[in-house]
Amino acid sequence: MRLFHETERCLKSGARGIAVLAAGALLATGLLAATAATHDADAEEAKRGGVLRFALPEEPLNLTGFKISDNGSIWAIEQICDSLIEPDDSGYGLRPALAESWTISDDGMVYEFKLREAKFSSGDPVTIDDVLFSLDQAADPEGYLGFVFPAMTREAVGEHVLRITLTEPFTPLLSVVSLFAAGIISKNVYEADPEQFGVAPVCAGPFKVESYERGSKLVLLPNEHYWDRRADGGPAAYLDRIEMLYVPETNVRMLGLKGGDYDVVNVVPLNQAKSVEADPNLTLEVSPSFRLDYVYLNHEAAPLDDKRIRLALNYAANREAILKVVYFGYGTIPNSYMPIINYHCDTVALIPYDPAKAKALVEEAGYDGTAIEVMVPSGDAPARQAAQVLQQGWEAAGLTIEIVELDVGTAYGRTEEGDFQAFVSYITSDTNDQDFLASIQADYNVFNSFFSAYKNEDVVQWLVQARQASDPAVRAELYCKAQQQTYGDGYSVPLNFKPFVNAYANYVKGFHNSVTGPWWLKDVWLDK
Amino acid sequence: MGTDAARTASRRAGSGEVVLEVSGLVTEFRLAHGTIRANADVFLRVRKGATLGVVGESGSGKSVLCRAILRLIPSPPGFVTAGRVLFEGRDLLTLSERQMRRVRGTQIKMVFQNPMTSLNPVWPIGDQITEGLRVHYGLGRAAARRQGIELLRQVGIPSPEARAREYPFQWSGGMLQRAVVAMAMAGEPKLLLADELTTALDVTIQDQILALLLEIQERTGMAMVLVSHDMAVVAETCDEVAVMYAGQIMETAPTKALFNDPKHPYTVGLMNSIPSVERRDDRLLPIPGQPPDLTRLNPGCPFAARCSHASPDCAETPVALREVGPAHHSACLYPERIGA
Amino acid sequence: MTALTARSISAAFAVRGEIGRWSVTMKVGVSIVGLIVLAGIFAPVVAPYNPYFQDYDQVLLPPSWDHLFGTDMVGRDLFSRVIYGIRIDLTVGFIITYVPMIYGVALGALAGYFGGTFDVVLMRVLDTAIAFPFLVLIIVIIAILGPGVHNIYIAVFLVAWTMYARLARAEMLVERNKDYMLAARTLGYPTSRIIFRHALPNIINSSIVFSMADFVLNVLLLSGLSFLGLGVQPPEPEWGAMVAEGRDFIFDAWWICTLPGLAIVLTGTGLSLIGDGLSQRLGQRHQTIL
Amino acid sequence: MTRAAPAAVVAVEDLVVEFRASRSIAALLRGISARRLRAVDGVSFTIARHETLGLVGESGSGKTTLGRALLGLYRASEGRITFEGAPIRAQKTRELRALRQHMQMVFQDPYSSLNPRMTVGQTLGEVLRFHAVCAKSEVVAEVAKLLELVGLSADMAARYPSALSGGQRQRVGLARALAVRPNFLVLDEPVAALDVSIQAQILNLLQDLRDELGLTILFIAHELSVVRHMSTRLAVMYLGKIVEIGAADAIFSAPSHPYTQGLMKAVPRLIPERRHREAVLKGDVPSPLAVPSGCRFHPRCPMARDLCRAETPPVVALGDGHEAACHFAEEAARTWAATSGGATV
Repeated sequence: MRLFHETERCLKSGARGIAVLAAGALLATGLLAATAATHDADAEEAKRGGVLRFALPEEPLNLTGFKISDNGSIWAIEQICDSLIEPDDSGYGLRPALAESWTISDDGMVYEFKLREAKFSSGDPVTIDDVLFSLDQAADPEGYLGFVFPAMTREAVGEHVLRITLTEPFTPLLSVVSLFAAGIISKNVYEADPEQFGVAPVCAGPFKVESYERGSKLVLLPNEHYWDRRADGGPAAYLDRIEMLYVPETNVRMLGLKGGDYDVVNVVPLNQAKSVEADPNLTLEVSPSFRLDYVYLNHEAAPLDDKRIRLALNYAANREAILKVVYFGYGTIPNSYMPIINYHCDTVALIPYDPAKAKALVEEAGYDGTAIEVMVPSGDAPARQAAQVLQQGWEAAGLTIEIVELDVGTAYGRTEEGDFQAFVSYITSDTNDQDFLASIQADYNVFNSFFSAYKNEDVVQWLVQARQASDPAVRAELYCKAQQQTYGDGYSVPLNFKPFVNAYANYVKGFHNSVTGPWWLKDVWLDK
Repeated sequence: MGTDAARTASRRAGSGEVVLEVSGLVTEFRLAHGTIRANADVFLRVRKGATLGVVGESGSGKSVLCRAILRLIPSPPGFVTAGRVLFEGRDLLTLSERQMRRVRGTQIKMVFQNPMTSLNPVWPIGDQITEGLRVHYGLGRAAARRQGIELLRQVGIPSPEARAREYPFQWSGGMLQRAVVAMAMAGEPKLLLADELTTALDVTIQDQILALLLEIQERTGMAMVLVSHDMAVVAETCDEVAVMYAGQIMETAPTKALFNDPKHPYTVGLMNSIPSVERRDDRLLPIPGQPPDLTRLNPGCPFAARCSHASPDCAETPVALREVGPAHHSACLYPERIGA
Repeated sequence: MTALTARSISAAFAVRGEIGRWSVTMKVGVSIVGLIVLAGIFAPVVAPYNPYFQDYDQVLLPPSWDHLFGTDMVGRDLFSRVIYGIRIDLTVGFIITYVPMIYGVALGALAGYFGGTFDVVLMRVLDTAIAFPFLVLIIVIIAILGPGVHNIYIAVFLVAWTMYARLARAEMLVERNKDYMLAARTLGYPTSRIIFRHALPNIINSSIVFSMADFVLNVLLLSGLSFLGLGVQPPEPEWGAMVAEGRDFIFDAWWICTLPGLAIVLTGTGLSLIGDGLSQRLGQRHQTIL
Repeated sequence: MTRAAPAAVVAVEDLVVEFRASRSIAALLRGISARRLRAVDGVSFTIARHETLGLVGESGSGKTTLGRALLGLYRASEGRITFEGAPIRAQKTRELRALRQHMQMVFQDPYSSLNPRMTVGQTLGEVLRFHAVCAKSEVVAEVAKLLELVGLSADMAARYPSALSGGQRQRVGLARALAVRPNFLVLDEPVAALDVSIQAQILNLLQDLRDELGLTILFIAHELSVVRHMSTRLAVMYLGKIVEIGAADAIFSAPSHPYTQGLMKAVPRLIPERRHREAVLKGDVPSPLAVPSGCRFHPRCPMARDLCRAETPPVVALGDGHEAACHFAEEAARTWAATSGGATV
């Protein structure tokens, strides 16, 4: 019930989807081998100084990490607050942050993190008390993302070591600790005035807040006390100042970019991506994301309780057309019920567009004409468009389709209550392990298979085994089986692995979207 | 009432100083379906301390005349296209709007038939009376109030101090008409235009208002133009009378001469139409037919079609006022036929 | 009631060969709306393509002789969609204008005629309804009932009749005291005949004139609601929904939102002109000659 | 004041008509009853066949209310009205409908008394059809006959009221009243809104129709001269009561109530002589919500004495059905004869 409640709140923010844990043994052994010194990736000599004007469609609601789950806040907090561990540049791996190193006991039950000598933006040192306090807040079961933390005890071992003891093995712990919500905050400052902290946080990230005007902009300055320095000995951040401008209207953002009012915009509408590509002064960045656009199906609502109907929906889904007219060619036709995270299975065969097969399946199922209501979030033009393309194919297969536009909150609410048939939406992952999204969607013990009521005991078993297995090859095989089975059962109607699409002026260098969503603005510099 | 016999006599003789002289006045309304000549070549003269009655039926142009004198015709569609309106020697038609406002506020006042529409329903009556005193005479609040109450007392409102604070809906029709008269009297105008002032009133209240007007005139010597459709009211209160029909003056004369020796068939027709309270007539002698369509007047006498004395040439020959007796003018081509 | 309205309208139009005496605004308005209505009625003939068919090889084509208004993002012929949209927008607009009007006028007329407790209660209901912002109220009702045309009918009806009731009641209060109403009573006519045959044609003018403006606003309301996703659902070719769909393409495919938007503007203009013409004509009838 | 004689077409006995002032919603909820206003306060009289009873009084005297009550448009709070022996009860609509074939009304304002949305022909035709006065096929001919009766041409049937002059409208109003072939008419200020030249035409028409059709008429007016011209008998109302009634000639020659006298003196005469007198009757008619004690006329009466303030005056019979409700009716009549009587007749 509590879990449900928390998820509901996450979902209703409508943005980020589910925060996901887990970094497996693979990460521990391979990816984490890298040290923190990845900053000198730029071949060019980075220039210092300048103001970055970044136009975003969402603004922060609160800058206290464990209190929020909306994109606007996350984007900002990632620049301001460091966790013990952080995603690496690509987002697929992890790297040390405020913890300079850590050890894991052989039984996987005890983790020890060694704190770095670091300072908050206020100049005060980051102490073990701050770390304990911050993790207490993040792991609080009543908090927004408390539910992702496993049962554990946290204690200080001396002044620089944090020890976490689990009650049972939980491989994804490092991913959990890397969450924005587990960012380390100054205990004293927070306790002095928790409300004020939400607009003027004191953290140990590369930037600090200069000013925050609600509804307008957030201005960031480099944090001179940031623990990391560039190779030249200078501060990690190249920029003098960042203005994160709240520009909700898409067309205004794009016009502003073209007109030189903004240096960077994110969430570029795909129909305008081509025109950005064609602009010699602009760069279009299309980067992979942990996101899958798909149609949620309710396996308990007739006629979707019949697998043949669900498969018919998949066979009659003209994904090529959708990729062309809705996504303008950006993205990939998915062969999974999951985004492409680690352990994505490439070998699952696509269900092809086959109207004849779909029609045959519908007839075979003895479809009685029960209308299928397809919910579309109002104002979401691509979703509505996709729904209409699907509708044409599905009706050609003999199904009756009704599209209903609903407020996002209403649509999620109905989904969570199981009061729906189909819902054009998406899912994203904040962290880079397959486990949580795989389980949350296909294990009916967790959120009733993400409200789809999908039940397959085999799949559940495979997922449990995969979570506990330490061998990456074994995990990969198990996830492959789960994906093959679930996809083949017509779990959902996957539409597109949709990439992140950002655009910036050519003089903006070092901008890169991580697969989990944010970007490292400390690496960005202006070549002008 | 302290009537000064000599002064009255001089008024009757029509020898007082001329306050207002209207000559050749033409007022037209240009409407979609044609142009209406509401006043055609109107001539009239009002003397100090005397009352000119203007009688006529609805549509005869008598109300338009009053408004034209004060330049209150809505334009468009109304236009004064010719004539002069001499008030104390100045042609009002040539004044600037600013000067005209001054004239309206202080020297020529006009009162209308329906007191409810002349008074603002959401203002205390006292304030409405003092407003003019403050705007046009620059009186202070207290002084204006004192004078307003005095004016109400003069028009016969009992306990005016208390009643000045009341609103129009709290007053009866007769009292409201007194208030309207009081407003007009503020600043002692030289000329009062009373447009059907008593038409909506009961005969008893009409009696009161007429008595009030005559009393004020005796006291202040102001000139009055009394517009009415009621021949009897005019007969009792006016020194001279102008009879209007279809925008033109048919006959004008000292009251006695007009009623005792009318020189226009229309005047006669009007008098014959009225039943008498004195005696019981078996049969009235109405004027046959309907008033003419003002957009389609013939070039001659507008009354020709209804006139029992008319000759064929009446409809063709343009009419003009001609002297038919001492200060007695008629527009009839054949005044001699009357009574024959 | 509707027959009376029609009678009243035809009297207002003075159909007996008086078209020549219509004002210019009236003629232009009737021509525009007439053409639109005809196009709607003969949509299958006028529209060159199936308005629902998506041709994924023909997406986002600019206006040309093949596609007069171009095609939209899923390859549907916009001109055909705009033409079929007439059926939806004008039909829904008509229903959400005139059904509330019929009820509102009837209730207002009865309240105005009889007065008393019924009138007092009705007036308080009206005051309460008018105290809420119209659009907000409708959006709230639709949010409760769910989106879709039928719920728009209900939501608008719940709100819109009040304006007509107010108008009709006010007119009835004036008309009730006129002598011809008394004369009808002295002639022994039944009350229903007095209210609906004698009073109604005299009190309905203001409602008819208002209904024209209301009609315009209701077409816009429907478009607005569809724009917000609360109205007509995809893939129905509703103008407001088409504008909403095209909004994201305004830079590279201006025609998708512009041309359906023009259809809304044109219809609104036509109806407004008729409204102006009607108010002139109906107003004239009451003018007395100078 | 008089018992219903067999010859009487209309008999009114102790009639009271009350109106309730409108209430606020708060009063409605609290059950507070509305204030009552007595517009007609205990009136009795009869109208004999072929007689024209004139009814005069200032506005607010209740004369219009009385006229409408006779037609059953207002409910009698007390007392009774009979028409040809049958009771008029406003609440019995079916009974009334039958009676209305015989009694009709003509209104003051020719601009509001006709439905502006119906042609003259429609207005008249509706009456004929509704009351089945004639066969359906004869309606058009009957409309033409009616128009002719009131001195209009048959082609007027196609016109709307807005295309008619005031006099023509009043003729149509008259035709509508006559369409059901009534024998009793209430004329409520039928010429007050007309120009004098038209007024005379209508008055003559009314006289002709009365004689031709043998009508019995209640003629309500505020203008004494018009009433005198039309009436055989006269009733003077003041604040809901009849203060004087009798043969018209008798009252005009010897008015015996100070109020009647005041009214008569207040009428301007067609005598071209600037008047030199004060107003005859001072003040206004009091509000019917605050009726004065004793004789309700006493605050304005030039003859008022203590008795008048204390006691309601009796009805004094002055012979030949001439009655006046005044303590000093005979004295008043004598005074009148002495001062201005000579000038009047």
